[in-house]
Amino acid sequence: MRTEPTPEAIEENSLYRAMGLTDDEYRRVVERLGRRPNYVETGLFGVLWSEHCSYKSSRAYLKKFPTSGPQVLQGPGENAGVVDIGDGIGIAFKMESHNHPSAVEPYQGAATGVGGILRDVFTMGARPIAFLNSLRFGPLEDGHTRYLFANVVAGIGGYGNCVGIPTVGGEAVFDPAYTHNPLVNAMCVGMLPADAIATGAAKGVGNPVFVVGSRTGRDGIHGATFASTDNPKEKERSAVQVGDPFLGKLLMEACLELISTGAVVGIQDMGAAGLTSSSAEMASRAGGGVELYLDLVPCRESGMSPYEMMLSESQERMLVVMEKGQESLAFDILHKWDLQVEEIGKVTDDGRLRLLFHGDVVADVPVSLLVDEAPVYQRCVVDRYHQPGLDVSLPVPSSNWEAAWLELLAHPTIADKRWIYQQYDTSVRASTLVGPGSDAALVLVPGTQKAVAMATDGNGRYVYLNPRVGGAIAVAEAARNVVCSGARPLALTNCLNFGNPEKPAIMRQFADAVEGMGEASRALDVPVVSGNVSFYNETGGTDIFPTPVVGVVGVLDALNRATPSSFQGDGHEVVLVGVDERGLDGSLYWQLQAGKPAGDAPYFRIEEEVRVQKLVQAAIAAGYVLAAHDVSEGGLAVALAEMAVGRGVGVQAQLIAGSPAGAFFGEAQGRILLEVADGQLETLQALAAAKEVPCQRIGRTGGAMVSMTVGSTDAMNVAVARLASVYNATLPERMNEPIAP
Amino acid sequence: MKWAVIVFPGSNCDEDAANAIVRVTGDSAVLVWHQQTSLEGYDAIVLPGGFSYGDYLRSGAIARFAPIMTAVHEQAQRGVPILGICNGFQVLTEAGLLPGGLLRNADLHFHCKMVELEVLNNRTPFTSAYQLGEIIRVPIAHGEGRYHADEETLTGLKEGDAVAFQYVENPNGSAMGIAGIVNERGNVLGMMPHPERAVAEFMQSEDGARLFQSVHDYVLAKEVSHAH
Amino acid sequence: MKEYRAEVHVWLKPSVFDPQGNAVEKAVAGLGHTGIRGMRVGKSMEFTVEADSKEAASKMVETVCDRVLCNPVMETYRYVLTARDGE
Amino acid sequence: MKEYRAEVHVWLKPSVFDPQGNAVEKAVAGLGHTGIRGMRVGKSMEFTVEADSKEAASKMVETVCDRVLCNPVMETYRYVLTARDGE
Ligand SMILES: Nc1ncnc2c1ncn2[C@@H]1O[C@H](COP(=O)(O)OP(=O)(O)O)[C@@H](O)[C@H]1O
Ligand SMILES: [Mg+2]
Repeated sequence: MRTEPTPEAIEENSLYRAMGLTDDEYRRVVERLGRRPNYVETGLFGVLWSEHCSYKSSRAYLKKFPTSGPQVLQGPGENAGVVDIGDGIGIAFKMESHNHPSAVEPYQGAATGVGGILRDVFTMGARPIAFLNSLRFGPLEDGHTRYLFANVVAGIGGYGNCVGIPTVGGEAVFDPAYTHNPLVNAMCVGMLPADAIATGAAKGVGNPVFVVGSRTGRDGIHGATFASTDNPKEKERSAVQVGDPFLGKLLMEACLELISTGAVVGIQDMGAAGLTSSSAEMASRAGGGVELYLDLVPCRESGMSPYEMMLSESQERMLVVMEKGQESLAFDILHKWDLQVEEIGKVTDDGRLRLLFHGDVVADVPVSLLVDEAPVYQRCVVDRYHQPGLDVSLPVPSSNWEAAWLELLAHPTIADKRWIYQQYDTSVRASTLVGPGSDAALVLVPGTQKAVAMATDGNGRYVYLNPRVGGAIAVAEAARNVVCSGARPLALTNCLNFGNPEKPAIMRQFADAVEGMGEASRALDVPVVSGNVSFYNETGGTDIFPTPVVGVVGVLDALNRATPSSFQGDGHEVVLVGVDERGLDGSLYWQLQAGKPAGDAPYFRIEEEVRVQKLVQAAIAAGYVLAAHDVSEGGLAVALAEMAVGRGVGVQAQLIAGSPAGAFFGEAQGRILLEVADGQLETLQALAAAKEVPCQRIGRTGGAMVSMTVGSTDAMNVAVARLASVYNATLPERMNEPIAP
Repeated sequence: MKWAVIVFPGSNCDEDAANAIVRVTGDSAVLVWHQQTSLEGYDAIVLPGGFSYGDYLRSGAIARFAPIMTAVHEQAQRGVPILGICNGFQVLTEAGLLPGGLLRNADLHFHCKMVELEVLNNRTPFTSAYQLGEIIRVPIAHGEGRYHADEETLTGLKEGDAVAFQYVENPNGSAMGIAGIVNERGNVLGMMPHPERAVAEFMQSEDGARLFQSVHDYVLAKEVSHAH
Repeated sequence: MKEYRAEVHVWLKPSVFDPQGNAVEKAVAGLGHTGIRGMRVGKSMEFTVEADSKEAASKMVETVCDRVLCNPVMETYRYVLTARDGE
Repeated sequence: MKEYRAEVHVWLKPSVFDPQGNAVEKAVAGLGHTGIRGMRVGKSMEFTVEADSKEAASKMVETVCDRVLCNPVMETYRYVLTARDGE
């Protein structure tokens, strides 16, 4: 075995730097430890104090999120959050990013991202019931972007389809801001008995600690540290792994079976920083310690050093603490599933992470120093965010409205997403009530009359233009989509994808976006129960749009209130709920006109948003809403077209005079289109008046055309079939062109 | 009657199949672990969809060696109805219980969507509740469903009336648009589409229900005729 | 016992359409590499065989290929066997 | 212009876990074929190259491998090039 540098050499030659520690951080370790850390110990601090594991730049801000409420069974801090949907059922869910690995190996990067989030959810003792994914890429004209996109989608499907969990929703946005830094965020939702949440605490002195699943190899050593750098060469070194969905599926079944025995004290998946983070975090949650005998770790390669074992990021492994005396359960169940299981240590009460190898103590450090005392940075923040869109001058808009309409419908961000989701198994488990293609997905809860609703949203352009408002919109829009499906939003998870936190302007984006998200989640009563931060999404000094992605989970209490997002038939009233605001700030229309995002974030008032969502919930509960769809990217014209193409039902809409462009394509928030049966208009209007929500009848469904008229002069009138063909053609056509790896 | 649904490591439509059977026929459906060696006492056997052994190497290639497969062969010999769905179909071809094989879809993409099938043979234990030539709607969800066989085999299938279901619009490049075939004796059916995902209104189609009903009726009729 | 290294290559039979080969050929052409044609994509397996002799090792490889690694309905294979420490 | 036949083999780097190889090795062992170890599953590509010389052909193959056939983040390759009509 290669000899490792001595503690003295580590200090003298600043070797800790390559292991992820700054000079200050190293000094702090030495001071708190009262001695120089050895090589293994330095490695432990390097990964646990990395941005990825310690949230050192973001922790101070994340505290501002509301995280509690009567519906919350488990807030942030565990592997996933859990909400109560009644009937004794809890829903566990979390979202996670896999941006950097996906940029260098899109198929495996995306696949292992799905595998990781899956483990986070079943670790809670929850049976996974659905996946969602939120994707950002550059424009599809670029062959390399097509390669990334095609392989990310294939990788998500490759893992999710194999483990037999339906992928029921998500989003995909294409903008030059993401050309060099695609975003791949995966969300998993699971179901469990509300009183049987498994947690990741290593409790009970003397209890045995097991490593189960795959053997440990030399994969991805330093993945967590390298994820937190902007150097693409270094990102590459975060050695990509090959996902093993087959093993992932067996591990899921085995762990759920094991947890159901009641003999599991604590369980945690080994994600970033593998054995190091799982053992230290489990000990920290219990306020105790853990002792590991590394000779016992099943290794795939011979001659692995303690350092390598502790930092390996080999996939599909879990750390499990069992009740003493129940060891045989672990062996029986894991062997039945043909999986590796080994007892490698025990729980202690001395608050230390102690590692032994060949009888020697190779590391012995306080858990609290590793986990709880990780540095927290008040990174430098600019005082005020300079809103870049306010400087953009706009070309004179053309009044060829129909051309602009079709251009928006053909934009990959708006266009039909079947090319993506037909590659996902959306109906396995035979519980998908509403899969992709609607505002939110609905998954049945067996044995009840309920369904779980879920949607992801997050418009980076809005956040870039105005981080605070944009952050709030991300939350509002995801909740609004859940409301449109007929459900009641309960709580959210998120992935905060940002640029380099060492830049004061980026930290301002972050601070403001988090502030706005917190405000909206408080006002809408959707607390934050889990989440993830991904910084350093920059290449060559250019950062992505700040992109918080929000995943909202809700409950549909009565199945007959499931509400589609497309028009159901002819001769129905079409109503616009919410203010008739016509500003074009932040719209995709303006971006296409100006070549870059323009103006402020769209119009958004949180009080109005809350009232609109409450009204639509009440109207759906009353039973006279036939379809509901929110107005989002592309504005009212795109929303009407989307409602029309679903089942090929036309619509004639008439709006009062005033800014036709804004009426057609403005993206003011807090607006929902409803289709109501003939004769129900007055009832809805009365309800809206009582709840102080503007509500105007704008037209009727029927015919083969979608027409929109503003005042008496400006009009668009296009056949539903034409709109559909434009809307449906984009992704298949673009993706038919050759890819460039 | 009693159905067996085989569970291989990596099967993931086993419970869906069992639930569909119970829902449609009211029969009992037992999940049978791949390590078992006997299928005595079961009136019908289902090899469900999923990714047995990860579908590594070739889909179904490793599952065919599972201990339970010896029993599946025995029951096939005895004329027990055996239904392979998706991965189950792949296992049956790899095991030699059905001719041909299934390759990666011609466009290399996994496809999950509702498709239309034409019933080309309604004189099997699996299809008697359908009309000949009827168009039914059943979802597919597979990446390797392109049916392949040599010319001679294909001619044999055609002449032997062994093609039970044909895609109305071929989604994967299958030879002769084959979606499902039966063996010569008619008691082994393999199909790529998922009838267990088309047995309730919310699933957008209930056309799959009659497949399970057909098997149920067939087994009961046989029991009656034996009793006489 | 001696050690051999086996390298097995499994290809779709020439009569079987190989969409992967097609896709890769398209991607290669798309990048401007003309002059590359007839792309076929197959699988390779590399493993160590322990056997008394090269003949015994060959036999093992063939058995494993025929039983597991290759499906003769649509595939063919060939293999190379080399002694680990020179025979 | 001459014609060459290229055979490229792409493998996961030794440090990268190969789930396929692992599963296949287990299956093979389960069938009673002891003595087969270290199974790795990779990809093979076979194609025709048109070039002026063997050197030029080699260069083309390498470029295509680096750019398309192999992702150096986790894979390595090797290839064999043979002249079609004897050089
Ligand atoms: N990456 C994806 N994976 C799965 N489903 C997707 C994906 N992208 C979009 N979809 C689905 O396509 C539909 C349209 O998406 P989107 O335009 O983002 O909806 P909305 O504007 O209501 O948020 C939704 O049902 C969504 O779930
Ligand atoms: Mg929507």
